[in-house]
Amino acid sequence: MNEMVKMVVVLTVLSAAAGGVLAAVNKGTASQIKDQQLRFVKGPAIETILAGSSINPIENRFEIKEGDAEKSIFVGKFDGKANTIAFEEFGKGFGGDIGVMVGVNMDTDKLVGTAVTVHSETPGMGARAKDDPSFVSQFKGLPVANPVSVTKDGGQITAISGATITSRAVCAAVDKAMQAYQKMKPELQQEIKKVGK
Amino acid sequence: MTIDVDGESAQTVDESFKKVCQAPSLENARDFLAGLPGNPEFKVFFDTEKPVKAIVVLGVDDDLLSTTNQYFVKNNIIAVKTGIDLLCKIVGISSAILIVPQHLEQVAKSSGAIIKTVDSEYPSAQPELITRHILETYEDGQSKSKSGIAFFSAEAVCAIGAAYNTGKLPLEKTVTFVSKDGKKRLVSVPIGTPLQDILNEFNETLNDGDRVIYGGPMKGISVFSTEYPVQPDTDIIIIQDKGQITERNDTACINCGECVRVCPANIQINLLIRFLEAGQYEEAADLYDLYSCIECGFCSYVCESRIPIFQHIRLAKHTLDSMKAAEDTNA
Amino acid sequence: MHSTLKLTVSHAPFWHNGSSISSKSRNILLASLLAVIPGCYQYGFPAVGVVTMSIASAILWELLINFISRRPISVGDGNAALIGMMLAMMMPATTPWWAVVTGTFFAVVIGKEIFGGIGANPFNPAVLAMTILMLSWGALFDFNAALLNYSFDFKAVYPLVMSKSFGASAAGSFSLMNLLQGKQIGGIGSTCGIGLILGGVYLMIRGHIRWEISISFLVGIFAAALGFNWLNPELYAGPGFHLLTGYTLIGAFFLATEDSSSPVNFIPMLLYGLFGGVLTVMVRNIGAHIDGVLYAILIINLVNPLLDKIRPKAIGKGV
Amino acid sequence: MPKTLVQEFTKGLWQELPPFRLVLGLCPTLGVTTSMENGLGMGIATTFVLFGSNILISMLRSVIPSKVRIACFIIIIASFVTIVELLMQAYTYPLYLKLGVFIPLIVVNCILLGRAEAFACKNNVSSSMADGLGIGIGYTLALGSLGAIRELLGHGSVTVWGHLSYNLMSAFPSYHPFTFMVQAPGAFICLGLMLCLINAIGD
Repeated sequence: MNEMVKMVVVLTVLSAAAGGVLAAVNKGTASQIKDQQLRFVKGPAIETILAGSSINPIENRFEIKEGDAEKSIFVGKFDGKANTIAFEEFGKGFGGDIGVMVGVNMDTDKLVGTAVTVHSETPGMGARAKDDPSFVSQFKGLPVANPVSVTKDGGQITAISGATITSRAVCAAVDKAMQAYQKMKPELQQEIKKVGK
Repeated sequence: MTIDVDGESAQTVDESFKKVCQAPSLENARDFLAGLPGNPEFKVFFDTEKPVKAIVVLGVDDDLLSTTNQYFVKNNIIAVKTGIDLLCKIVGISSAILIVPQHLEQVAKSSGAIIKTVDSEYPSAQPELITRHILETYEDGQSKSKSGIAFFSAEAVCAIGAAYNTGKLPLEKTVTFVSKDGKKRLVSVPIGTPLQDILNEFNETLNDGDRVIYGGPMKGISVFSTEYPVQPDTDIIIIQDKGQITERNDTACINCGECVRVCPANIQINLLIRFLEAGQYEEAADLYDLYSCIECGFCSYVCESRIPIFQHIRLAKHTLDSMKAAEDTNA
Repeated sequence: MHSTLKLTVSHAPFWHNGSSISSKSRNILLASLLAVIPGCYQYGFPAVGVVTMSIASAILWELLINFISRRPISVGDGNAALIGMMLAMMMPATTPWWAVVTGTFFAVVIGKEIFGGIGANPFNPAVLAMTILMLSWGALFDFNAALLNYSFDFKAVYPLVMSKSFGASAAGSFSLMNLLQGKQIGGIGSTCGIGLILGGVYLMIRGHIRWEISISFLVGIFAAALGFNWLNPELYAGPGFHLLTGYTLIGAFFLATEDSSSPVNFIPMLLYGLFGGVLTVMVRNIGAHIDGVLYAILIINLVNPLLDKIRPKAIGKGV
Repeated sequence: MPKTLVQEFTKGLWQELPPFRLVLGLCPTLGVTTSMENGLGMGIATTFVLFGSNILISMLRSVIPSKVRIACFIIIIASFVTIVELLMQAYTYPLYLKLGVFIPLIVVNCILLGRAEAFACKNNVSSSMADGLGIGIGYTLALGSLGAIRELLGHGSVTVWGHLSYNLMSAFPSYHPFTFMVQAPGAFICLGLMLCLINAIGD
């Protein structure tokens, strides 16, 4: 009986202590981890879109509530004006969600660039959406007011050969981003002023 | 042809045997007749656990080149009949089964026994295969002595008949002698004759490195001295020149599968041999059918790696048997 | 006199049918020459170089490993030379020397000796080595690129690439007669259909390879190709094309029949070959790789121990 | 015969070199050693966990009831692994991405439980510390060397944390990277050959 009690006590104390320590470590590293994730997962995409920004877009980011989800908005500053933002949207691809980072110039309401962040498409087929810049560069300069789609669906984007589903998914993500941008625009203008200072 | 070694009749008259001839019985057969030509075995009749259900007389020979038993069926079917009748009487079984090759079926019919024929191709005349294929009574992978069937060679049966009828113990063993040039001669020699006497008779000379085999080419044993005597079960003596001997070696099994395809007992020899080479005899017996082997020697004959498979199998059985015997005495 | 006579004492049986590993190796090497000589004629001196390099390095690797592991020298049985020959037969004539030497290292040392030498290898050593080489240096073993500098009086495109990329119509542009005569590009000893078939038939008659495996392998390819062709005649080439291209014939007669990695009983042998043939066509038609023979053989090698469980009951065991 | 602290430490470097001598912890050994950097990173992470868990288990060895000792060991090891995982995410994110699932799998690495069961729960804190450190460093070196060989043969060059690289192609310009070595079957063959070599050298 005595041993039984000891077992229970030791295990409980040990588990509680472990839980406590882990919680502390988790709390202590949370912001750093978030930072790292943004830098290494979304960083490359943001850098291609907001290349030449005079401020670091990852450090100069803010969060906006859109519907239920909270969105991270990355801000780029060009020619002394913080007028370009980038944020991520998702589309349903062949092998799961495809993350697309979309950059918008707030002055002209035109896309400044798009880049794929995460995907699980077939290597050599759908994966070219990320590896081959000629596909995503088609989005550059399109106005946010017009919806985008692949030529097969009567749109203006030439799909990656052999990867129509992936191409559609990217288009859908960009489309979503455009709509979200239009919805969020007033809020964005509020927030971006703070960054511009 | 008869080789008369001592210059006088080799047949001796044993007074005490003469007495029991009046009343032939299993007991006196066991006591007096064990060393007859053809090596009759009477022990099986005294095994209380496995009563003998049938007597099988082999008018066939269990090794290549050997013709002793066929010779008796062909030339002396009367003596075979006499022997069978007598044997049946003392054992108390109504009739025996006589196994002959197909070409002797007509001759054998006059013996009055139940005739069964076997293929003349080796190794179908092995007692184990006869029990399985001809008599269809094979049981539990046991050896022939435990299956309730008593085997006698045709020669032994003739000798038994002759012994009781004449009161003399026959000692003349019929042997096929194969000389170096491959010539086969059927000779009759007294049991116990040393090899040298036979060699002298045929003007055969031996050199260093030659091989003398007692028994057939597949199952016999090679002897080390010319003094080696003729045994009751020596059906054949083969002299091989040094140059005719195939070398054996211990390269690994290459899994060609020839042995598996020739094995009359369906043993997976390619798997079995790996255990035997490693000395894992118990696994070999439990998992890879070691005791199904009927010891025909075919696997070694066809082995591409020239592994002495047959010898491995004999060694394994011998080792296991002696282990079992040791356990029994300890227990 | 009697006492000094030394007789040979040994154990039964005292006869042997005369077969041996070295005679088997010799015969298979001889049969393979029927395909290798036309190949050498077609590709000239580099092909001879690859063949000799491959055989020589295979023997040297075996010698080296015999020496390192302090075991008796086993090159005399001809198995190393045979492995070298098989490997060379699959290679294009332009294979560089270091790739050949690496190949024979993987075949002899990793494929065979590490498992305990002859008879212990779970895979066909030559196939294993060739697969490793192809995985590592795809460009060297892409026959179209490798044999670019040759000019032939026939279409110098690897037939399987054509059928893979352009479907059955492209495959139809190869005449079966040409393919059979070896008028196609490919490995040194794997293109000449007539030579391979003659060699295979010779070996089957002599009993050095098992006809059950070879024939069922070919039947498997034929049946599977026929099935695919029936399903979609525009996409999938017919059985004749599959039988005469790539490594099919060398696979059926020389690779799948390797003793140590193939079954020994009748039904398993048939299943083994059949499975290999069907897999080959499946890899070619719906897989990512151009030729499926090597992968199919590796897979059936793996399945072999399982197949060998199908066996007749030994006498005296059960019913 | 009690061993000195130095002996406890050095035994992990040769006599009980984890993947080769103890033949433990082979899953990460085969999985992550596609490059020297990955191997070393995994080794260091394991060393940290091993060091920490050995100390803690040794400290608590009189408290832990023997019936639930495995559960207690697992709690301790798992906590350290989670800490390492979080720290790696926070400070060496690219390495964390490359090692991926193998970091949480440190929990089931036999070396950790093996050392806890065979050593830490029977010895005092200082020798457990030396043992954990020695075994860990041995593991790191083994993984690093295996990774280095595979990377060198498979890529033709070795890169560690962006610099300190050796390029085989500069010495042998015609060397063609042997990509098989960085693929999964290459790991088995390379590990097998190294085991062979280490056994040949012996003690």
